[in-house]
Amino acid sequence: MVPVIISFGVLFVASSILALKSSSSFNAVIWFGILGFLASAMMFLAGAPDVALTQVTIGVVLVVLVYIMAIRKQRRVRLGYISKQQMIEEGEDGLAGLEWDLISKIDEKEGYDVDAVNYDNLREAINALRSGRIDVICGGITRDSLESDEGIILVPYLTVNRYEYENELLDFLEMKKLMRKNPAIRAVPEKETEFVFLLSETSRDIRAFFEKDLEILVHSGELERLVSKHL
Amino acid sequence: MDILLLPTLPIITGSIAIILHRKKRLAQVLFFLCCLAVITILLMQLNQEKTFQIGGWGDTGITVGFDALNLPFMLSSIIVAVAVSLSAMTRATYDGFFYGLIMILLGSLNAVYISRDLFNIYVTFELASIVGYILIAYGKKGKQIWAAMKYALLSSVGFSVFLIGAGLAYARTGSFSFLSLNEIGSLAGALIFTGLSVKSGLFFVSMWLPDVYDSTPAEIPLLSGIIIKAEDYLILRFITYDSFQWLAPMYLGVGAISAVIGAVYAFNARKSQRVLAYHTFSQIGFIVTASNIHGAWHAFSHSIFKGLLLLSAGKISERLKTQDLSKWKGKMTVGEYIPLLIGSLAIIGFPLTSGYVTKGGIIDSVPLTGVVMLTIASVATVISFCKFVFIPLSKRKLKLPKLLIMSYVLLSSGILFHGVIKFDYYKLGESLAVIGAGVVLYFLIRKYFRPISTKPEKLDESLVLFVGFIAVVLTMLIL
Amino acid sequence: MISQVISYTSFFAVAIGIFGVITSRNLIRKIISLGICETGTTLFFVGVSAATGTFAPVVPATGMAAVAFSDPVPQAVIITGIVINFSILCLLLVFTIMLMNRYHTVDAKTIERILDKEE
Amino acid sequence: MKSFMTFVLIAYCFVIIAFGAWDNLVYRDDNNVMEISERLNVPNTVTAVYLQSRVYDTLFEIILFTMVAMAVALMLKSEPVHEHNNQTIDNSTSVYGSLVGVLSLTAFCFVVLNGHLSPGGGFAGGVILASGISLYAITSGFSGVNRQYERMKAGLIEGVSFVIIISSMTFAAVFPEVFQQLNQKQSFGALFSGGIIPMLNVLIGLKVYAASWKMVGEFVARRGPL
Repeated sequence: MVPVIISFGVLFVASSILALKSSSSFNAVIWFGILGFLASAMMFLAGAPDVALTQVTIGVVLVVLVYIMAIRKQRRVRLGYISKQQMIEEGEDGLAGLEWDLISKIDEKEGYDVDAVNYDNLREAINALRSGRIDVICGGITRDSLESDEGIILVPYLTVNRYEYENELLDFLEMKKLMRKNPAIRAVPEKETEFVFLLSETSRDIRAFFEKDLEILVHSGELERLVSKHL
Repeated sequence: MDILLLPTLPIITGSIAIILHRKKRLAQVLFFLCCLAVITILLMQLNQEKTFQIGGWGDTGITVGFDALNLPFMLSSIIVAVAVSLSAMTRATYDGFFYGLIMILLGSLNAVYISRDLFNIYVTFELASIVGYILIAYGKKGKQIWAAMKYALLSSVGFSVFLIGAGLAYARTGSFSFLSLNEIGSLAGALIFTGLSVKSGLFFVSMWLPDVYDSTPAEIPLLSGIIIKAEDYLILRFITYDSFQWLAPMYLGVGAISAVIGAVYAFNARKSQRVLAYHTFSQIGFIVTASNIHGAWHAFSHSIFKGLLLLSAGKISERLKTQDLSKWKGKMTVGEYIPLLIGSLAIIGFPLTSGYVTKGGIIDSVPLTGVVMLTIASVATVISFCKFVFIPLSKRKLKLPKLLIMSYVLLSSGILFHGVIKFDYYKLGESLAVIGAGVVLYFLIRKYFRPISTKPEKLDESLVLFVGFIAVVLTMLIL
Repeated sequence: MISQVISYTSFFAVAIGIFGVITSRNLIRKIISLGICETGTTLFFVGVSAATGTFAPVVPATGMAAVAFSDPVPQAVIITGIVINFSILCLLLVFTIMLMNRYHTVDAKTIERILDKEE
Repeated sequence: MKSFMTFVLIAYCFVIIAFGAWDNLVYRDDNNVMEISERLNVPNTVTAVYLQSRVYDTLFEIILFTMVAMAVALMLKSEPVHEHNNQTIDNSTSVYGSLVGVLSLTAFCFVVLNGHLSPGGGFAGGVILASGISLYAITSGFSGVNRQYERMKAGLIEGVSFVIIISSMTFAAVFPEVFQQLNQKQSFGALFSGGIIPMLNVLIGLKVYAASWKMVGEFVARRGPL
């Protein structure tokens, strides 16, 4: 009897540590349910069937039910975007593009709820960001296209070249468009730059998730696949 | 057996009021009838000591009792509840549910006071604090919800620690009854003390308190004030048992430090409700330092004068739409100033008020180190209440609602009545010296007042402080 | 022996739970950690009840005596405890939903920063 | 840094408590299982303690649970209701869901009626019924089940039963012998033995079912069905 209870106890402590360390809240709830179940098994073995029954029904079934209701959507991310081909644009069935795919991947992982708002130009969007009306801006923004980054957090996700053409600085996408129109142009890479997401100061909490999830996407090769699909 | 009516009567009437919460008038009538009945039963118990085993079950059952230590607490909670509901009737925002909640709060607090059983205290106190969370979040503003959330998280952690202590006590003695508290051992005593201390209103452990006071409407802090007193009652009750005797120096130290630090925070604060919240830390420090029947009567007088101060200051800040004391200059009318003045005089221990009587009793009954610390705290109290007293008034006349005046009169008459019948000459010089020193110091150093950082009041920091407090108490245990 | 094993397991759970309440930033995580802590206390009471034996305290009809029954009192009281914990959990989740509707986040630090700014 | 400090503090407290608790957790020989069982004529002593000797605790617990259920409804009343309430209902899952609902009703009857004979009781039974019914509701349309609940005037019945429960519990706490006269002649282990305990079990079961169903319903209405 004692070895059985010791092994249940070890599992119980392990699952409580896993509930703390798990990557998403949903997993944490599942681990919490498992933990409650192990606890109730120990209670049953120790001669407390009444407590075990109450623990299973209230502590596991009802709690997990209520949690899942409550955590379905934890955070509403308000996304401001500037339409840009291949990056993010209004398609036939909702938004499409590389950045939209990335953001929906991240939201899927963290259980965010996205509200998308269209802005005509970057200045308007940045004003909205600074006043706290939106949390994230995307739409093919490069690091150099910003005048100042005061009150804004930059999250880079892709390194590309910047080109110079007829005394104008162009990013990768604009260059590509030009080349399609006029294949004679020769692309001269001027320096390296990065595509970024812009996050507001007040939504610092989603930054860590963005960076972590992007890293996971890079490691799993998902990002490369998406890039080759869209660009 | 009649003492069982003290909790059950308000609870049953409160439940009826909650079920019929659409009928506001009925709830108010039920509330006053119930208060009348409870006061009658309470006055019938005067000068009696009794214990009663519910159902006669011995160790497996629950024992309730009543003695001299209960009376001040139960009396103060019912007076404050009546004052709160008188003031609440001037507003349209409170429905029948609110009065039902106050009745249940009153019943569960009475249950805590008469209970002589560790687990029964857990259940009834948890009921009282849940009513507290609901009342704090009643306005549904973001700040209030956050304050309620902080309070709920902290006190749930505290209750877990308390339950471990209660379980250890049961494991050793085979009973949850207070009769066995002499043999439960020092570890269980330490855990029970620290687990409940979250709600006691002492500095370092109850850092949720300032947020509750400054975010809620004028009536709610009074109610959270009487919930705090329930825990102070338990502190005073436990110290009489052997397993808690070794904690006596701890009580003295923590109480005195809390009295001084609370007052220092208070005279540096700018917002009226925050000043009063920090003074709650300070006055609870007085009560815990004494830890005897004088402390109990100070808890009684503190409930009432702090209630008067919170109610009047809250009403003024709601009318002027700011809690900043410097913006009250020249805007306060005489009718609003008088209750504030009476409350301030009572809290600084002016002769002929209840604060003078009970503070004198406390100073007489503590050892010398305690006396020094408490005198410093009293001077600091005078400094910070000079901020309230020396505010220029406006000439305007303002008509206050009749019910509000009634509630002011109820509380002030409690203060003055207590102060006049127990008046004694021999503390007079001391009290006036403290007040004089405080006023002089106020005019000397008021240029240097700066609000102190509120970082210890953040959720994580207050939890760390609580764990640190447990660690300190446990260190005392092994030394 | 069984009593000791269960009690010490529950101490671990309480310690891990309090650690989680302090260190996690997400409010939902904090509430889950509180749940771990409370499960620990429940288990501790069962451990206390097992100190007198590990037979379920249900007396069989044939009336056999002298079996080491576990103690019914801690079991009965901790059933109360489980229900109270569930009620508090519901209340905390309601608060979380309301905060989430107001500030669009469940991150404790962020909410505190927003509240500081409001003043 | 902060988390390391917290870790050290908690580990320190843990070590002291773990060493100090050792001499408390000793084997005790005395317990009063037989005594309680004989006095009340009930086999399951946990239920006996829960509903007779410590019924004063349970009274407060019921009030707490009911009040939290009402407070959840009150607090969430002003919060926005979930907009997209068009739930897709699959016929076969709906059939399975109703099966689970009926099974949970059976389990409820067994657990509650046998609460004083075998492990179980009002709380476990009520929650079993509530989770079964909410599973049924999730699979086959929440709004319909909710409407059914309102049509049955469940709110009024709930209120009346609540008052009955608390008053009979208070009475049972103070005069434990009165109710035992009711069915003293029943044999040990019979379904209707043990004074007021079976009746309280049934009432508590229904009450807990109503309260937890209300809470789950509120959460679903605010967050949308799965």
